[in-house]
Amino acid sequence: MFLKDYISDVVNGVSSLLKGMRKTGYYFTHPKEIITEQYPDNRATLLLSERFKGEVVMPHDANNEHTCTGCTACELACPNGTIKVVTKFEVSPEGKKKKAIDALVYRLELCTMCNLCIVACPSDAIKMAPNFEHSVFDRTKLTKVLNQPGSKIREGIE
Amino acid sequence: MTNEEIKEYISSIAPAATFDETGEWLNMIVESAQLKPTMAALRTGKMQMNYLFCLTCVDFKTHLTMVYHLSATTHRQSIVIKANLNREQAMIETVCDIWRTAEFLEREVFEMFGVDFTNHPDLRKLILEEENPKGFDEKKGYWPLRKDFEDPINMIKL
Amino acid sequence: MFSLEGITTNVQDWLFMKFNPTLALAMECVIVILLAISLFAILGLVLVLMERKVAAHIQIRLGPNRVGPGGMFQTVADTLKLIMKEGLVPDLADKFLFNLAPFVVMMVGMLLLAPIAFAKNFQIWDINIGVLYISSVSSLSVIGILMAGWASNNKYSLLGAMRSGAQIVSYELSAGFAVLTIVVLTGSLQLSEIVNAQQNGWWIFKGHIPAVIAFVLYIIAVTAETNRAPFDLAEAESELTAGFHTEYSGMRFALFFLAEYINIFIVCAIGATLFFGGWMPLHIGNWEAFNHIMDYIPSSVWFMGKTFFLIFLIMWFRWTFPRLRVDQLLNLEWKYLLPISLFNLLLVAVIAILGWHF
Amino acid sequence: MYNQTEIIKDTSELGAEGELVINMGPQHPATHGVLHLVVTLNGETIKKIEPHLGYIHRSIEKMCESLTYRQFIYVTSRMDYLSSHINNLGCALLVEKGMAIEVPDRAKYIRVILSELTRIASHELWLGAMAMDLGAFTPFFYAFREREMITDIMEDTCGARLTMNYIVPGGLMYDIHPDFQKKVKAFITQFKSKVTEYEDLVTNNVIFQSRTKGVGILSAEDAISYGCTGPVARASGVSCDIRKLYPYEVYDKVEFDEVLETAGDSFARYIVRVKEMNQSIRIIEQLIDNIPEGDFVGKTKNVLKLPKGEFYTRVETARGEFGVYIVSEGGTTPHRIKFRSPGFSNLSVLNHIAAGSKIGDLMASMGTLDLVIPDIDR
Repeated sequence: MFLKDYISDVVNGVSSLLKGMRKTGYYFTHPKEIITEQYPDNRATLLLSERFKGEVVMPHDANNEHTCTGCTACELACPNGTIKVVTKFEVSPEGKKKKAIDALVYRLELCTMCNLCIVACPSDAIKMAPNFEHSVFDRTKLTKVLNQPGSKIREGIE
Repeated sequence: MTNEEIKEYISSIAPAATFDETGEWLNMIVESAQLKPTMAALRTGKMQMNYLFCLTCVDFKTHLTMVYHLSATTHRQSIVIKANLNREQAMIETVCDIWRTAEFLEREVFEMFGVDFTNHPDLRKLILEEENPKGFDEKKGYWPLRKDFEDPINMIKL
Repeated sequence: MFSLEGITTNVQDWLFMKFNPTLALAMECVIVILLAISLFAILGLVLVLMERKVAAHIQIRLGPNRVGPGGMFQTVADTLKLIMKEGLVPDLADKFLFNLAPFVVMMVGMLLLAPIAFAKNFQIWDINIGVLYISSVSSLSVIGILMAGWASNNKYSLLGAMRSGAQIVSYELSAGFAVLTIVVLTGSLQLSEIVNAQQNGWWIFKGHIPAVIAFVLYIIAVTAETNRAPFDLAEAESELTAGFHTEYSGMRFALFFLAEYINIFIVCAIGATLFFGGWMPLHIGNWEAFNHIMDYIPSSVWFMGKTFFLIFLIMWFRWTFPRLRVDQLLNLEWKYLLPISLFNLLLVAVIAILGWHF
Repeated sequence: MYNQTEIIKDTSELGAEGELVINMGPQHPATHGVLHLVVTLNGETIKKIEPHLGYIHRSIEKMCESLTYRQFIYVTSRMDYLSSHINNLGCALLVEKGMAIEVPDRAKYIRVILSELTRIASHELWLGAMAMDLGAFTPFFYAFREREMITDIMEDTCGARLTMNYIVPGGLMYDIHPDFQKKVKAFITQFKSKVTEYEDLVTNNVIFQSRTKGVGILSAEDAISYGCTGPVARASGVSCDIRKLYPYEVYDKVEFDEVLETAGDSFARYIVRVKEMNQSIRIIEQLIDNIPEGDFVGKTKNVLKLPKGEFYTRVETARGEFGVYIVSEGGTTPHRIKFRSPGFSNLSVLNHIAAGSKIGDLMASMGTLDLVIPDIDR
């Protein structure tokens, strides 16, 4: 009886090991199963989801106009103080004073990509862009001004 | 078991206990000196509260409150036990001989709130460093989760 | 036909013709040492790359493919990096033993090369107790590992070394018994005779089931002896970080690393010699044409092919199985492998006496 | 050359009974993350394990006291990063309960599907890492292949692969990706065809079984007393699945089994998690075709203020019962917030189950507790 158990132990053990080896052997002989992405080489074909939260950007149209009114909703919504809105008063040709942004300072090194600023924005002035290659050698480069120089607010946006 | 029965039962153990039924579960406030016998009775008596699922402390600026969330795996009734503590000399008896999980939870409360658990087998800091940071006022105590805790280096106010 | 045998004879003849016998012998020694060292270097490079490629393909990865075509020069780059790295010695380490240990381990590998027949009549030293020599020298490697573990003055290293000591000493037994089965079948301890005895068929085919069992036992035991997964308890990455070579860095680490692969090569070479006929080509019964074609493949290719097949097998084990626990490891040896190998030896003795083998 | 005195001086520090104290971590291959265990050994046998925590302590509870009820949800992704979606869900549920916010059915369904996908992803990662702890490197890559499909689904819909922050009080941040259902179904097919691989490679492997069976045994009483939850407690036969006991969202509408084992050893904990993945697939299959049309977010006020009082919610994360306890003074920020993290209680049991076993067993015990260090340190 003891001998029978002993032999069945050995046989079962060895067969379970062979099953595992069959599985790894299968993958060894089937190079088609390889899932490696050759990252820096496949930049051209690398597809990120359009929703991927990489960094906050401010879209500008062809006339270098954006839709940010400088309402600071994003600044208030941000949990880490990533966004700082610097406003100025523009004088329109009619002589009316109007609030506008001077600079929308965005500090990428503090950002946690939580998307709360984008949800808070009433005029869809900022959005998340699917970029992920953010590494720089100088930390100050991570502090960005989102509105392009010379840009102004699009007509009709309040 | 209805709330009334529980109240009746608890009143028989701790006559000084007061009840509060506004929340989701039955809340009960006991004297800090009465806590240990009450807890022991809840664990062993007809309640059989064998599962301590949350143990924490709340700083109400005037006093500290120990909060114990108890439940039972048999009848699944949850109750909340509270005990008010003096801020200057926060002391309460340990419950870690009743529920083993309290050992770590009490160590956490000890370092975060400065509550001294008497008869605790191994009351040391668990998460923070053994020694308080340099230049810190030793008399005030280094208890980060208290409301008057100030740390000009690591805490940034937005 | 290209033959290593011809080259060695020519070189020897030329040396003895030009110089007096003593000088010629000394020069032969130098040549052999240089060849052995260069073999070590090449084997290290090839085997490390092979391991990484095998692992990668089993793990549905590509493996190194950036340095050189298909990553061929990856290990060269790694070696350069290791040479340039600072070799740290811990403050409280036993400096002498710490520096000595990697060399002891390497030395064992070098000594073991001596009796291996790489091709027909291409052997450094055809000693008449070859098998005995191999099993006695190979057990020396445990000294180097113990030395490293003790001298590092690191608790992980010490634990790893102690594990390794227990492991190698016990697995020596079943490796020895597995080798003995072939010795019983052949009736000689000399490796060249063992190879010659397999002219009309390899022992794994000729020796019936006992030879197959002996082969399986041998592979398991040598996997343990070379500290390879699933028996890599001496290193046990997830338990002891790196076991006995935790404190080693730079070139000293590289020597340990190299020694591991050299040891694999040697045990597989011996395995191929004993069970698969060494450099003997595959001959099947009376198929004259087939046998003739097989003879055309150089004997060194046969030897290397068999050895690398066994090396692949050991690598396959490593990337499939979990690691054993230290007491289970000893259980496996003393409760399973040793009784089976003893029984197997008995069986082989009966077969050999009755002449049942082919 | 041979400096004898130095070495003897060192061994004399080990203690009279030949005890050996080794520091496992904070950088150690088996303590995934920065867990620091001070292990007292006697030879290969473990005498005592003492965890030293705090290497990744960020005082999230203190941070949350200065964040509003919309903002504090994202921080909880950084606690148990492997089930970040479920953590977010727990916090959102508390705010919704406290303020009586109606959540549309569509949001509920999607939340549950994503929760279960998160659970599978977490268990897949655990399976690979656990096999790696025991010395088998290859299952790690096979498990990650399937997990990668889930993270791709998450990336499409939530915009992030790990720290999703897809939930807002009242529903979801935005609607699911149009391809969501198709991709989830593709994942289910792939998962079902590949799950046998784990059986061949890990579950039925004789070495794996001998490494885990009878190792790190935790009795049901001890599991309750130590506050263990999740697969750890369920492997000891303690019924503690919050999804069954206190159903939230649409868990009362779907059929699934609470996986219970009785052995309480490492192998039982392994089996519970593997079976749980199948149950999660079952839940997703029931919901994926029935996501109702409608809004994905309910109507909420602009500024959220929790009424004065105390609130507690619990959800079942991949590691066990995650509780959120908030004391509110009626303002826009919580007065005190406490996260009852499952990993903290599960860690406290480590000394109990691993003392007396071998070093190799510690890896099996610790691996099957499935510790996530940021969840423990908070």
